[in-house]
Amino acid sequence: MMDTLFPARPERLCDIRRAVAESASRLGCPQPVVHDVVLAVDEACQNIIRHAYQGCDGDIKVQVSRDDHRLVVRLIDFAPPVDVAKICPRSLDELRPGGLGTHFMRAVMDEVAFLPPPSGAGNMLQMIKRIGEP
Amino acid sequence: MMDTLFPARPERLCDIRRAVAESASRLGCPQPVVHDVVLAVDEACQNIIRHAYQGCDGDIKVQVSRDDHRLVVRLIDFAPPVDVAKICPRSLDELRPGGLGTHFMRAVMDEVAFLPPPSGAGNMLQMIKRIGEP
Amino acid sequence: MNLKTHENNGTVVVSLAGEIDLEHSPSVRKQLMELMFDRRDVLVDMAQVAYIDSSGIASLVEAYQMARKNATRFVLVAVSQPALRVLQLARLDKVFALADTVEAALAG
Amino acid sequence: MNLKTHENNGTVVVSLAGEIDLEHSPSVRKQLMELMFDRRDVLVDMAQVAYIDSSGIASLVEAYQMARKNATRFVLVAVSQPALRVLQLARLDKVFALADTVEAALAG
Ligand SMILES: Nc1ncnc2c1ncn2[C@@H]1O[C@H](COP(=O)(O)OP(=O)(O)O)[C@@H](O)[C@H]1O
Ligand SMILES: Nc1ncnc2c1ncn2[C@@H]1O[C@H](COP(=O)(O)OP(=O)(O)O)[C@@H](O)[C@H]1O
Repeated sequence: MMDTLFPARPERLCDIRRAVAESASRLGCPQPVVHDVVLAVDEACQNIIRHAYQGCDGDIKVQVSRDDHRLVVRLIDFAPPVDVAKICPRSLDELRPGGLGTHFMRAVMDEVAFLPPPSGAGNMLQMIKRIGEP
Repeated sequence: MMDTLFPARPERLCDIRRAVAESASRLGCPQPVVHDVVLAVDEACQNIIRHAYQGCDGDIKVQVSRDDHRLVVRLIDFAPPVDVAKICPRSLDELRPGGLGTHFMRAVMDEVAFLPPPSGAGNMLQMIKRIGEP
Repeated sequence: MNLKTHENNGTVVVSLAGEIDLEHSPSVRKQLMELMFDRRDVLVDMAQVAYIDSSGIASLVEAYQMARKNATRFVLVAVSQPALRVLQLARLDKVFALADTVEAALAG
Repeated sequence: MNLKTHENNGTVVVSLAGEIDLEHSPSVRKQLMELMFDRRDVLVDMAQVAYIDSSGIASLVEAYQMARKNATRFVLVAVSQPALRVLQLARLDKVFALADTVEAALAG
């Protein structure tokens, strides 16, 4: 179980990756899955930094837990509510520098969804990865 | 004439406003015009911080000069080139928290346009305000 | 930027002062939204606002929308000249409830 | 993150190492783009890349596009396993020119 608040800044992403990798390993994820989960969390946090907080100070609460055969990651921010309709990965056929983050998240995780955030928060993204027996 | 590089960070906007106000005054702008120009520059710099650099480190070069009866402001960034087609102010009839910055810029300045940036730069926004005789 | 609050007969008076720009508007937003979550009636005293930009206005719009949803009061009071100019540019002077003084807003 | 360059017969070899994430990709992008502006042929040695995310990939795509426009070379060399995984997720392993070794890329 991990539940930690991080400043939403590019130079803190490495701390987030370390902490999530450790937590996912401890919760029984095999190593290749740990790498994928870390990538998904990094991409989701990047989007919070770049699109939700847009360069302003803020925090990201990172929660990692295990629910039976599922690793459950929740990212909670305190930015203005996101217009979920605007979030769409670009087609991979179109070659341009951006637009890969949400694609990566959906490619490596089994479920990616915004849920109603806890009161006082701005957004909550939940990502689930099915893993084997504990 | 002003030509200064600032870090693209929210907490440096006040320095940019001070410097632009001083420069515009020295170049002969009447005080209410100075206020409007400062607002337009602040909004343009905000957009560079929020949308062009998206929370990553970077610089903004702020140039203020006078060309006859025109105050000319240029903002140069080193971010990836912006898709100008995506920049549109929201309708003022629609009430939502964002989408006012480009509207303010166009409302207070006489011309607002992206020009081809100097080599090595990412984007150059030029804003012009007509002012009286020097 | 400076933000102070005090209570007056169950209404929260938020006094904003200084420059409400991209550096400070997230904290203004946060404090206003907390009051909105608590469903408080709020007056924002803007007499001492020397500067406000679109990010500051966005915080006010968000709080205003929340107040409307909750049917609580959200009134801008004694709006300074520079802030009024920006509200007018956004044509929000016709949208927000405005009052000249805290007393008038409390009475009204 | 660590970026070193050396020249080999007129071609610039950029050696990337470590973690190319949102903190570091702007500087990778800047250095690659400077080489592109100078219309240099560039090999990017990615053997020591322990991690790369979409922001790092975006810098490579931007440089690749610029190289195509200028008809200069832009080749990814000895791509590490974690970086290859991410290129594959983006289906860019079919887009970029890839080479196993710097020698092979220089010969090719
Ligand atoms: N947390 C978020 N808040 C607001 N908008 C977001 C968020 N995440 C993604 N978006 C929107 O979805 C788009 C696609 O995101 P992504 O695939 O990560 O690519 P990129 O961030 O490179 O554009 C973004 O450009 C942005 O408009
Ligand atoms: N410098 C910029 N670079 C990239 N996109 C920009 C830039 N300026 C504005 N935009 C785009 O134009 C939209 C409208 O900008 P604006 O009117 O300032 O409102 P807001 O920034 O609150 O959305 C932004 O949401 C953004 O998508």
